[in-house]
Amino acid sequence: MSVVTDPAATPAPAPAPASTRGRRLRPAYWWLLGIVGFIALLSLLERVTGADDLTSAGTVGATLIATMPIMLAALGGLWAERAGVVNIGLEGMMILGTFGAGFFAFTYGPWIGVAGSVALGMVGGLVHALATVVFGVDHIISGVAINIIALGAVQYLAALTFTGVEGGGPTQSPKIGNVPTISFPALGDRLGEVEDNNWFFVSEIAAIARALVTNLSVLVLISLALVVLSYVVLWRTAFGLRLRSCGESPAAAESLGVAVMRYKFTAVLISGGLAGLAGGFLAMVASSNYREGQTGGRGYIGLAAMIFGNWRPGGLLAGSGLFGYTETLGLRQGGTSVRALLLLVSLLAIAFAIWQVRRTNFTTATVVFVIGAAIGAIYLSIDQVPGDFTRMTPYVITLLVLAFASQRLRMPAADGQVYRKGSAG
Amino acid sequence: MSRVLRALLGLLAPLLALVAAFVITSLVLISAGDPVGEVWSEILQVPETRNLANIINQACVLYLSGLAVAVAFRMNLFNIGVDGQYRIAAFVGAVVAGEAWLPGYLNTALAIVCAMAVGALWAGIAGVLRATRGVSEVISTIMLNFISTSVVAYLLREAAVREEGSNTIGTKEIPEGSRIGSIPLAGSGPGVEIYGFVVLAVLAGVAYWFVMSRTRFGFDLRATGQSTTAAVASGINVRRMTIITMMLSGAVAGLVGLPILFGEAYSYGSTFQSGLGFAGIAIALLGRNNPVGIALAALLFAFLEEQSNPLQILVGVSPEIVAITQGVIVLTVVISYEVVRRFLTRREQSRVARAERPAEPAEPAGPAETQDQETRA
Amino acid sequence: MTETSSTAPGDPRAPLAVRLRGIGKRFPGVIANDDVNIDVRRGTIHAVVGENGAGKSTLMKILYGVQPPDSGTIEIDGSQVKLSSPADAIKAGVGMVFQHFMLADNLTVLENVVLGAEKQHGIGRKARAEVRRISDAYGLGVDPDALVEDLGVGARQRVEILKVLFRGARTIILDEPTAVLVPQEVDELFDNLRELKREGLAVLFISHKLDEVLSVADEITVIRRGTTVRTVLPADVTSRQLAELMVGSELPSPGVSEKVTSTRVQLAVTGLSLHDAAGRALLDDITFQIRRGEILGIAGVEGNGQAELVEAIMGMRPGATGSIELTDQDLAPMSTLRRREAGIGYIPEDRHRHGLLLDSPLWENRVLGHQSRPPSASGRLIKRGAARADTQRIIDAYDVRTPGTDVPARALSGGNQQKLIVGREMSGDPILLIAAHPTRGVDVGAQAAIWNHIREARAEGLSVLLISADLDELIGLSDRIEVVLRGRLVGEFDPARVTPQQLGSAMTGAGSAA
Amino acid sequence: ACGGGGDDTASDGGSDSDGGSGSGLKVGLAYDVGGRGDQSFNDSAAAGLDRADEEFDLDPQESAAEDGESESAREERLRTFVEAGYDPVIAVGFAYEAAVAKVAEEYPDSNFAIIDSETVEADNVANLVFAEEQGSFLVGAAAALKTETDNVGFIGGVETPLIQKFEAGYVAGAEAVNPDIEVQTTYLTQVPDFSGFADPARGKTAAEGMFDNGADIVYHAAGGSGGGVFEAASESDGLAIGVDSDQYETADPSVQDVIMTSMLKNVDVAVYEYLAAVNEGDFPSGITRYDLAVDGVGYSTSGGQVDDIADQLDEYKQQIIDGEIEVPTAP
Ligand SMILES: Nc1ncnc2c1ncn2[C@@H]1O[C@H](COP(=O)(O)OP(=O)(O)OP(=O)(O)O)[C@@H](O)[C@H]1O
Ligand SMILES: Nc1ncnc2c1ncn2[C@@H]1O[C@H](COP(=O)(O)OP(=O)(O)OP(=O)(O)O)[C@@H](O)[C@H]1O
Ligand SMILES: [Mg+2]
Ligand SMILES: [Mg+2]
Repeated sequence: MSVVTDPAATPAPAPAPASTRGRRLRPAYWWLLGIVGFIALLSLLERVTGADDLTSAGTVGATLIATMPIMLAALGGLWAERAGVVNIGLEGMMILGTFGAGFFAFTYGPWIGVAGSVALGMVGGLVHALATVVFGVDHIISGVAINIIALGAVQYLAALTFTGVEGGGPTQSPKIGNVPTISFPALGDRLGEVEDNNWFFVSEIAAIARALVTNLSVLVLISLALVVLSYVVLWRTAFGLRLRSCGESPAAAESLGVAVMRYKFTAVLISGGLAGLAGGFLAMVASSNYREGQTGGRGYIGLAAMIFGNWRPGGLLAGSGLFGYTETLGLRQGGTSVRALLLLVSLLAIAFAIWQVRRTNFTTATVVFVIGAAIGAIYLSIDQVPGDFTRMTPYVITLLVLAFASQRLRMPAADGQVYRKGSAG
Repeated sequence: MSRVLRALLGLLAPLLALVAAFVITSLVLISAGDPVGEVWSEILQVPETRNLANIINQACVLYLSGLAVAVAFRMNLFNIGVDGQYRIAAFVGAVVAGEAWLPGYLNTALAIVCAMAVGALWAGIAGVLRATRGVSEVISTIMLNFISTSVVAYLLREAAVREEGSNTIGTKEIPEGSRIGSIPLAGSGPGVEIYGFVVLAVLAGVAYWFVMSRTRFGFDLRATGQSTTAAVASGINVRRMTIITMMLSGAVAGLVGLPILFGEAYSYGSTFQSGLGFAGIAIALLGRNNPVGIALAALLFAFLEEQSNPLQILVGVSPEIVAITQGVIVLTVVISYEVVRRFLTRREQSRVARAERPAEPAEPAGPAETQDQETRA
Repeated sequence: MTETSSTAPGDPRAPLAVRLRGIGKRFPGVIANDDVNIDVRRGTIHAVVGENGAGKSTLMKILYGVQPPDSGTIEIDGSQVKLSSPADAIKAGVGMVFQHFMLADNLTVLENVVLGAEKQHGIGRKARAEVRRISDAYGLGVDPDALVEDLGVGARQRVEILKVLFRGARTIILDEPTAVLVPQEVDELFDNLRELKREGLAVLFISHKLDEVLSVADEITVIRRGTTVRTVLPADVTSRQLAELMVGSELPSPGVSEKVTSTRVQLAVTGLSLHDAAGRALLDDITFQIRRGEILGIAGVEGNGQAELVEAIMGMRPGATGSIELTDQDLAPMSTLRRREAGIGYIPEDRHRHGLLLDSPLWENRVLGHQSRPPSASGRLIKRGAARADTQRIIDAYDVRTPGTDVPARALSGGNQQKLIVGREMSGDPILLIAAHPTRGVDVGAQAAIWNHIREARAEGLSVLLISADLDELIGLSDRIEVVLRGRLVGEFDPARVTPQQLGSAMTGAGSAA
Repeated sequence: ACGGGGDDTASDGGSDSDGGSGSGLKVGLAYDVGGRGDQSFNDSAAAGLDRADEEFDLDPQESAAEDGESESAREERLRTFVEAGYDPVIAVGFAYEAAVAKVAEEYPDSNFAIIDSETVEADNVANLVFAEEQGSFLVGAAAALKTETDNVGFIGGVETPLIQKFEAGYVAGAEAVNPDIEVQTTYLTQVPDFSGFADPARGKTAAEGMFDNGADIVYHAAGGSGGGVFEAASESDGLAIGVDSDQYETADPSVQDVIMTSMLKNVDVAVYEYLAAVNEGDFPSGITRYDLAVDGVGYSTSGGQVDDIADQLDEYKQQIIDGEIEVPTAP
């Protein structure tokens, strides 16, 4: 099952030398530049449109909370797919994680709750690993089955454990404690003042900083650390090299004495644990109990964010961040904020069209220009985006970004392929 | 000889899976302290005619959903978006049928065509993005599911008629003459009927079989699914096939909601059944993209759903337990098929080997089998 | 080439590096190896030859621990070992370069090399230095930070060897390393091997090209139907005798074919150019004609535009400029399918990727590429019965060894898969056959059969565009040879007079065209 | 989702007596999605049943709907009750509208009640409906009276006509006090995505957005997502208004102080009164409207935060009862 772009189906124009050149430049540098540029763009947009919730501390804080579950799920996807196992069961493992957090945190306290969510996610990962790695089942089938089983099992277990418990019921756990949060109220207030001054760019930075020093859950820090850790382990250690080689060419890896099955198995277990933690985050930090249906498809979104991020930790962080951000905007002051985004999209489209003209790509240029102009017209003709449309923002934006960028994506070469031991040679 | 054996083994695999699912579910029940015996005797009892009708009706809907997923699967495209496609299509179908621009069954036909067209267009977005921009259809269809929710919600509110005092909204009711009559189930009283649409679903299945296995289009589709590179070399326009296949899948998805629409609900509203697209994925996988297999899978799922519904009332066990059964079946069916397939492949290989070395009669594959890495894997 | 090895071939004083005794390996229904006995001495190159499916690769995989033997013993450097995984073999000092490259495209050379051997020098700076050192010491010219996907076949081959050397292997297995190399690269490889040999390494070497074997090996072991037939010294045999040992009977003498080239031009390519996205020329103003009954050979180092040329003619690559005419019809507006219908047959370079549906039965593979033409189709429907019958015809005519038309293509060995493809592409009376490496990896018997089929069809007026890395094949089969270098045609040769060495230097741009 | 009653042997919910030993009145309760324990709408119905059970010693049985289930599944749930001898059968939620209509016709000798729908007309069906807009009007007025920023918020769980009734009443109430007041409104999801009733994370984000945008009181009609609204209020030093039951009593103690009041929709009363009548041998049918006049809806006072404006609210209440104020049912 090819989950991802088949290069043959779409002869990618991406030239090898260009990408090599890109690879040579320091990624950290690009990242910094990108982030700074993005913030500057938003603060400019804010000035132009008056949508001042775009970069408020509240938006940043809520974005962090909305981003983390998606990012952790995406990270789970990354571990599995880097080892060559497609994990569409992230959603199910996340569901298991929400229940794990609900049950263990309620019974033993928040930190055991965190551990419980990871453990239950790993149970899902274990099933997936057994099915795909040991029995060679198609990865998609196993993932879909896990989603069904996890949903049913959790509903069944919740009915069994939370029914009749004070504050709980068959569809929810009682309130559970949160892991500690970090706050520097004094610093936060100072930053708040800077934010209120409405200085171009500076206020935006202050808002971000303020969100980071106000009520920051330790679990957010842990999650962000996990992204860095994943990068280091996967790209800077021998273990990571072996694991990735299983996703690129398991036959080559095995021919060099790598225990392919063991690495794949481990990777899928870790994947399940991360997805479980994503569920745990949802139950403990984003809200404060387990609720049936709480994941709301975030596992799938995580998968999308991972693909969006080109199977790289930094990329998936950006993907889930974009998602969390646009979702937050829509939920908070969607009417005005999303309208401001319309302006941004419109201008970007027109810029893209002009660039296409210079590359003598006239059809694309025309189409994109017309779309951009139309969006611009919508921007001018309304002053509030209706609720139905603010809610679809994250999905539309994701589609748009992918439509423009996805030809550069490249998945692990052996991703999704069932590998049998002894296939080397 | 091989055909008979193959058929027998083909039956053996699902049987194995059912047994495994039975055992695992029972273990869960036992460890939770629930009454295993009562649960199974409730689920496994022969359904009453009324329930039988429900099972068939529900299976009809699930079948169409599975078929829609399978069309794309055959080309290695993963259409997670059937859910969004059928909802937006059912909505449009309901609006068209409710407006009744044409009389009687012409109206029905028009609505069906419109629903299929909308499903096709909606899925076509993912197809075009995949073919021209290389966007993975997995992501785009997930996104389109969410988007269709908002779009339908918005349009429904625009188009809705609301009965005084009701807390539901829905599209205009389809006039009597455009509804699809039900077929009374043989030997039962009034009210026990199955959707007339079942006939159309069966026809859709036959059409699926015919197109896939007998036509050039089906051949091209399957060939592309197996190997894009070989397809290109053989002269298949893969981009076009991608778009057409997604649209075809979407068109079938457009049918999913219609049995309910024309046979029972007569309008699209806030209580219209949801989530059918996701069930379709499991059913297509369980049915191995085979039209008869999908039908059996749909019947099995519908049977489990229907029979588990009263568990809460009669036995006091959460009916969610059957979701575990269903998931385990999906998983174990593949595992047992895999086991059986490996067995058959080994046989096949020994036959080939014998043909390749006519001078040297091959030894029976006795002890060597244990050395095969496949058995160890 | 005369033997100039420093170690006397089969020098009984040299210690044994590898001693295989009574190796047996059975797959379900197949005896891949049966009582195989081989001795390889230190400081020698030991060649293993045999037909397709004779069991050479299986034997090597056993020696490398990929597959466990059913019976027999393995001794390495005098001590008996049990190899249950490649890791064991690597520990015992064995390294292997597989028949199909074992490289991860998306990783760098360095990553590919250190994978699995990270303990030695880590994965960072030290490892990079070590890779450089080995590369320089053996003149491999490998850049540790290059992405493998950017490398050509020759460079990949050297990376594979580097992998083995990095692990400090003392015994090296090379399974058909020359199949994809041009003569110059082969010579370079052989120089490398001789260097290794001088350092006291033992090399096991598999090839279907018997001349090469005779030129480089110190000893040759022939395997037939899974069992060792005989070990000979290269000085004692001719390649014809070697072939007969492999096959176990006398080889049929190749039939003399008559040339019937007419003056009618069937394919005319004029000014064909193609650029990649970055604007580099992949094909640069290519002009040539093929007449009725003519075979035009294209010689060139892989990656110099052959694949693009084929794809442009087949219509699989958009963006090509210039004109392509087939019997005076302009092909430009035609899709690949229409071009096939117009009478082009196509034997692709990579049969697994472009030629077959591996999991589909043979008869469906017969339909592939012919889905719009009789006998496999009528109108929009596929005629299964007729397709099966015609598949059977191909199986009979081309001696495809298979139990029937319903087995999946995957179950056939490479040679038989190739014969099926040739049979398919020859059916429907094509006007033009584009044959890319039609006999790659195919044993001598099947090779001769495929050549014969091509010659017969030519006699009836078929034009052939032949692309091959096997210069003997090119010279033996073509009426004319064009050399392609960096997307341009740089010289035409008469096969009757040219030698492989001349061709080789034209291909690398070393000697200017004759 | 499974109703708690099913596990009566295992649970200590104290909802029902052991099967068969009661007064014999077999009552079936078919919940909407979420079932008993949802801390919201269904729980309210369950409370009514529990109270009736305590007083009349019934033999109740419960079952809950599943997300996105088919029409026939709902019908079958009702039929199963009837066939197993349960009479009456109470359907909780408008989703059962069509199912009750159909099954009631099939079993004319059994009795049914449906909550939140008045479209089913039959001799054996009682329609228990509420004037949510009236209750919402009062809490809207309360919010407008209490706000210091002239800016309040409303968060709906899922955008359905029923929840829009809450919105309409709330906005009308707020504007009755202060025509210039700003009312921010948001819905979390749309049908058929009912996760808006179960997603506290989204509820919290939406509420934070409103508080950041100047609101100081937010009313939620979002079921389980309301927990997030309370948390947001607590963190933003704002206030929140609960819904359906007195959430001051049921919510977590840590957020109790931010719950200014709750809009009461006394489903428990409706269920109880219906069962009481049945216990008397009387099977009511037709529409019973629970509005302000009969205290079927209202607002809660626990916590005492609205004591100071009680007079004004009671005045509005009287005007509504007298028909002087007509509260809109749609925004
Ligand atoms: N994994 C396997 N499973 C079953 N049979 C196998 C397997 N590998 C090889 N064989 C059988 O063993 C025989 C020997 O195969 P092997 O690959 O060793 O041949 P070879 O001599 O390397 O051929 P070639 O020259 O084409 O590379 C084949 O005919 C094949 O039928
Ligand atoms: N991993 C495997 N599993 C099952 N069968 C295998 C496997 N590997 C090889 N075979 C069988 O071994 C036979 C030969 O395979 P192989 O690819 O080695 O052929 P070949 O003649 O060497 O072809 P080529 O020259 O293209 O390498 C085939 O019949 C194939 O079915
Ligand atoms: Mg071989
Ligand atoms: Mg081989």
